[in-house]
Amino acid sequence: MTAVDDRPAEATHEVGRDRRRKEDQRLITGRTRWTDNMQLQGMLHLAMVRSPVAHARITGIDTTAARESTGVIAVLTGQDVKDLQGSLPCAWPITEDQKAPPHPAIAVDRVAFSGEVVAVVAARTAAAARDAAELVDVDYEDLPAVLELKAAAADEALAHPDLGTNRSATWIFDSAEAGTGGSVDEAIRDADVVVEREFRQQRLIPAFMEPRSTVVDPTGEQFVMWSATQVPHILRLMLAMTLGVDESKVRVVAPDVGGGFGGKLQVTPEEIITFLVARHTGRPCKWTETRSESLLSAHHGRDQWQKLTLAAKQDGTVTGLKVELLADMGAYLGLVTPGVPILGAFMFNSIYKFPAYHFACTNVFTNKTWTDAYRGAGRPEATFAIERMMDELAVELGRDPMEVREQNWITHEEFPFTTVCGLEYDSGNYEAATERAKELFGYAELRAEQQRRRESGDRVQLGLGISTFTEMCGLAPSRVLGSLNYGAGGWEHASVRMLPTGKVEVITGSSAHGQGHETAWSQIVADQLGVPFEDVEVLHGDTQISHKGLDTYGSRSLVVGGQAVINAAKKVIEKAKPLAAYQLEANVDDLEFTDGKFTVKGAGADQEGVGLAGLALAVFAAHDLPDGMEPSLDADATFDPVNFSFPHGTHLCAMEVDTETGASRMRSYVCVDDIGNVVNPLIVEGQVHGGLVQGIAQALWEEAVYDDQGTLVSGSFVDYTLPTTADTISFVTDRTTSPSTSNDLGVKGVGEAGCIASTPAVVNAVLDAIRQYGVDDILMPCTPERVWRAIQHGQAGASRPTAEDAAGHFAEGEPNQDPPGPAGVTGATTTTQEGGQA
Amino acid sequence: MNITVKVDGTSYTDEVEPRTLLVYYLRETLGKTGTVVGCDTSNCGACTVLLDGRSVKSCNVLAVQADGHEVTTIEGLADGETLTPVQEAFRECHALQCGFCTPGMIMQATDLLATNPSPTEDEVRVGMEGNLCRCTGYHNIVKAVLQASGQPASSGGEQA
Amino acid sequence: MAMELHHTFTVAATPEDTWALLTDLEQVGGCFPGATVTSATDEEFTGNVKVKLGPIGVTYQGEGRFVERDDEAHRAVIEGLGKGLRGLGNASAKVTLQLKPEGEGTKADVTTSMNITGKPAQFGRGVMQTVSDKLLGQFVECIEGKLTG
Amino acid sequence: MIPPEFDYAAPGTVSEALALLAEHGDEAKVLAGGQSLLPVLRMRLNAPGIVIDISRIEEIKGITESGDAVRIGAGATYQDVLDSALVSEHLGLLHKALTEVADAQIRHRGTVCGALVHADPAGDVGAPVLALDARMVIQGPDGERTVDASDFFVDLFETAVGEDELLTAVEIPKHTGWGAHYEKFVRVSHQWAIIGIAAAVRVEGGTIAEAKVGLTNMGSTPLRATSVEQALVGKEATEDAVAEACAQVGEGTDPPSDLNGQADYRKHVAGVLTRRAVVAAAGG
Repeated sequence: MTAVDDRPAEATHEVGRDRRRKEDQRLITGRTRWTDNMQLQGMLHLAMVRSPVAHARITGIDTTAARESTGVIAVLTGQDVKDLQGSLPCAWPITEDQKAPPHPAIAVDRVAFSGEVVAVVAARTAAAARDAAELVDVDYEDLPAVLELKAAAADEALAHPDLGTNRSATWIFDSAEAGTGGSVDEAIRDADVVVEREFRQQRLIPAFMEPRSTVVDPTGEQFVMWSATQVPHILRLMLAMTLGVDESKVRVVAPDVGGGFGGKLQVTPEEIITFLVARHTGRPCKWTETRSESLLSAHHGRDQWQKLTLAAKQDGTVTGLKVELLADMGAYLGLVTPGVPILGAFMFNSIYKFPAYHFACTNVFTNKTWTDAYRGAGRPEATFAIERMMDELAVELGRDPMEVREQNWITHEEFPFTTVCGLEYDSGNYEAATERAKELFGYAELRAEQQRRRESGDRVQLGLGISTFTEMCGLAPSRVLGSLNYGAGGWEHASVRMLPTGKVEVITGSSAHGQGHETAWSQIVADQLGVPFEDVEVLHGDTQISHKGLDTYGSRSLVVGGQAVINAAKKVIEKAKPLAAYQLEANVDDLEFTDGKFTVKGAGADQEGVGLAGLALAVFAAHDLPDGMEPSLDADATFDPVNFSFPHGTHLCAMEVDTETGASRMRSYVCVDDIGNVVNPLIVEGQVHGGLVQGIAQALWEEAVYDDQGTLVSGSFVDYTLPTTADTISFVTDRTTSPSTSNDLGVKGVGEAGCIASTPAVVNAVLDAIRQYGVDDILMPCTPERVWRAIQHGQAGASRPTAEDAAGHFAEGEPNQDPPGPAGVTGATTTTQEGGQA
Repeated sequence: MNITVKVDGTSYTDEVEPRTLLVYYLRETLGKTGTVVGCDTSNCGACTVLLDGRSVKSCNVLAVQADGHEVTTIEGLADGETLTPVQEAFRECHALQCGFCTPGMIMQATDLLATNPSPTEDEVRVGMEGNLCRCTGYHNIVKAVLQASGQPASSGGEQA
Repeated sequence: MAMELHHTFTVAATPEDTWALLTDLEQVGGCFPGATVTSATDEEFTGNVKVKLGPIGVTYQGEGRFVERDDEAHRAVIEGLGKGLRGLGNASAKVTLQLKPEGEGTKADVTTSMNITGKPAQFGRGVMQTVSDKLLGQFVECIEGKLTG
Repeated sequence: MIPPEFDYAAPGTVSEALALLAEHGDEAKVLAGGQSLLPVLRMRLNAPGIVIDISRIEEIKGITESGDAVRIGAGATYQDVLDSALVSEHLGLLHKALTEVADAQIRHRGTVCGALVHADPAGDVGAPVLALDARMVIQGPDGERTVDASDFFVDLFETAVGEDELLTAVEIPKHTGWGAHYEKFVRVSHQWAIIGIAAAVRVEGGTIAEAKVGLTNMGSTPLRATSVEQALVGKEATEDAVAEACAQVGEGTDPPSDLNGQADYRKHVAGVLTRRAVVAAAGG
């Protein structure tokens, strides 16, 4: 059932071709339409006044000087809008008893994180607004801030005193209770080997390149909002629900959007505020953030403590996995904040056949910027943890880490496979992807070199890291989302319009911001309707054009939105069929449609048939249609998937570690992904490359760091260290193909794969390079200093790791080093039980 | 204060505040919105333009400093529909996704190739270090710059 | 970010004389680099601090007061709270003084700590940490100078 | 972000610039390339009354030979210096260090003298200039004076240049035939130096005859590692021979502790990188 074959299925068709993107001509010549490019007559510019403190009561705001400043039209504070602004939406309450504070767009009497908006200034120019914003005089009375996740979980101070606790909700899945597997506690009790580890997912910042920007024009019948958002449809709905405006009076446009990575999957305070100020002043308003504002206040990602306990037999067979998470929500719950860790709940077991599984996650408030979706959302956390654990198990058993994985993964004959979480993996072939990856990587040769370097005591040690991952993407069957209390469905909408000239307009509810939908959808429709690629125009990102949709996130566009496009195209053909039959004077049942033409079965190859373009023109004229036929070929479709899709792959990374300085350098990176069939290999590879670097950056470079006052000190690109060309390498990528069975194209999502898979491959490689020095973990990002200290520590601590010196988890004096916490969770411990104790 | 700047071949004279950054002059006064602002610390390079033929970050230059000088932006590269080799290579190699960093990338690559017409992959990587991209992982950007230089893409490529 | 600096020195004057000088808020407040004391009473003072260091030039406006003062034990805690002009965020400093007789003179223990929030803390490689260290160092030096000079 | 309002003047001569400085006192900021000043203004961490742009002053442009030295005018950008044959031939260390400054775009605008006056301890220019025994040419109301590099860097962001003065040039003695290396340690390439080691050595017959070592970001100013320099003299230009001399380079320094490394780590890495820089400079 699995075809391991890299060639496009039908080379003559559009799907599978490496088409150059339609989007690019504008983007490479500067003819772009970013939200910040908008200039409307009489437009006002907004500047936000933000709290410099993490937690405080607002005891007074004096806006006099700001109001009197040149060019200032309005200054609004929380008091001014408290009855108008509603509470920002959270669409994913994960439990019935979830606790959450109200989430005002402008803080009214208390701020809960540094960067929270306390007032807004509207002025004739951006400079005047910024000047006046500095004149707003706010008095704060400091409240105790809780910044560290474990301290917050122990309620050492309260992020929101009124809630009485920092614990928002605890969400549990247990395979024994669910009937999908056995009892983990029993598995641990009966295990020959128990590996227990604690990992830290550091806080990250999506750092899309286009800073957020919002323009609201209140001057027409509708409020028109342009926004740099991934989710124009959701935004429109939420504006209506939050502000009490009729949905029909709001139009949201996502024009050119410069990246998102989950960071623009949000309904932001600033969008609400811009709307309120536009309504208040009656004039178009624009807010564009600065980069430092973006890093400070656009939602962050990840930020978890993960404790894992893995049970196995002496022969390496895994028998159970227990996952206990603390997840930092930050100060508020954003659109899907509480659900992000839950998206990982069913992925810790990954590609392995765990017979028993337990997952428990507690969501915790702190006085920091709130977290929410960031590329992968839940799944990178899961993949990291399990792939680190498989390495730890291998070390424990003295086995090759790949061999231990092979022993435990689902073999290709076993698909479809129902996991211990109850998910049905439709297709996959881990053996094939791994074999290809090893071949491209030169696994055996690199292992030999590693051995040579170890033996010669080379200053530069080599490490090999593995990540054999899967993920669930293509959010998702609506009934599943419903069972998880998610506030929306997982369907997607599309329309296909046949224009009289034979050109085709495709309207899609997924809203692209760099993914190349215009190109990919054109390829799909060209094949479906047999029209030239160039004749397809894809429209999206405007709720007045694309009235219905659930937007772009979670690697869903192609697997859900693409299928909706196919369904709409099929309907067009069905609608055209009676007219074609009428014109060909044939029976509808005798027609066949190929390459854009209806022909009569069995009437020979030389028949002319009728083309879709001709039929579109005939429908437009409507002079001569079959009786009762509606003069339209246009069709809509809304598609609700039956399952997630489960891409997988094998990623191999070789890292060189300079043992004298701790600096590491990537030597090579190979990934072989299986994402099913591929519409456009060029775009797919681009998605993989970009994902890889974001995931590698988590392993090596990026971290949002707060100081002890709750100020984000990695608050500009000087200190939030994104990698550059000079820090990265060219990758070797390839694919194997196990078509998905849950959509017509046989495709799986690819938008997040690279980011999900790469982080553990890199960290495993760094560790593999220096394990001989007694190192078994390093906090991310693996900075030179951390690596160096781990080596020093490991060497000093001889061979027996204890809870404390496990892994430099708690390097004193380093930023963001949570000490062994009040929650009482210890660091890494490994216990090997002799068999027969059970 | 009054400045005269030649931008993409046209001379402009305008009154600007001394504090106006060149990038805002280009975007807001001249409507040259192809050049974008991605950060406030001159790290990201999205605003890169050529000033008297050399690449600069236009967020880190005052408009008044450009008085009497010549600026080329992304909008001044193509000759009608005819793209420059760098632009062509960016499209051909899929060196852009969201496209926000692209103007800066193309301008910096243009400068790089003007001074080093046949760079190695390492030279491209170091030469482009002042421009951040969040979508592409740089792989295809590096490939595009090499391709624009008329050299075959080096090792490491995709689909090995 | 928070900084703390501990400093000990001895003065050739009696604890009483030293105490008198150290509890003169105008003198103590004025010792902070770039500070101008605009008004001072026995209990509190107001003023501003202009931090000017290379490219950085920021001004804080604020007030200081005793939060603890034990004239018998020669121990005092002075707190200063500055609000940054132009929306900079806040800076606060806490100075803990303890005098003890030592031979003919006095041994002074001075612990100073400083907190900075907002923009200056957010930007630039933790340079503000170094800046604050330096400011605190100069502050204590000034006090020492006034007492020993 | 948009800088706060300021006045702007672009004097055509040094004396005009000095007159403006005298007039405006501490309200004035001097701008040459502006690559350090503008980010600070955009962050609004300063609000000068006037910005004095010296980039249009012809008399301080250019890179010339000046007896035993190469004179780099205050108008010379990093790129001008990198392109200078005089610098390549006689000041290999400076050339190597400048290739590591920020990125190409910044190097096209920023100036060597501007960086020296800015005196950021993490900047890449101070250490090589200090190591090469440069002389700073400063003009003020009382005329011109020359300050040795060793007396130039006073403290964090603080130099011997007074509020009413301008650094108009730096004169760096030729080090023709010296081997040189600048080792910059960063996590990502566009970062400021976590630390940097500037090393120049003159090797005679396989032995180090003279050595000069400057340190970036190992204290509040660029530092000169004189004891290392002395210890290197007479050593064979091999890794083993120089290792001991270099290992203690951090002794007595007071490097910062920040997101990129604690002080003790910086000291350790400085020892490793000094060894490597010296060996590389010696052609090893």
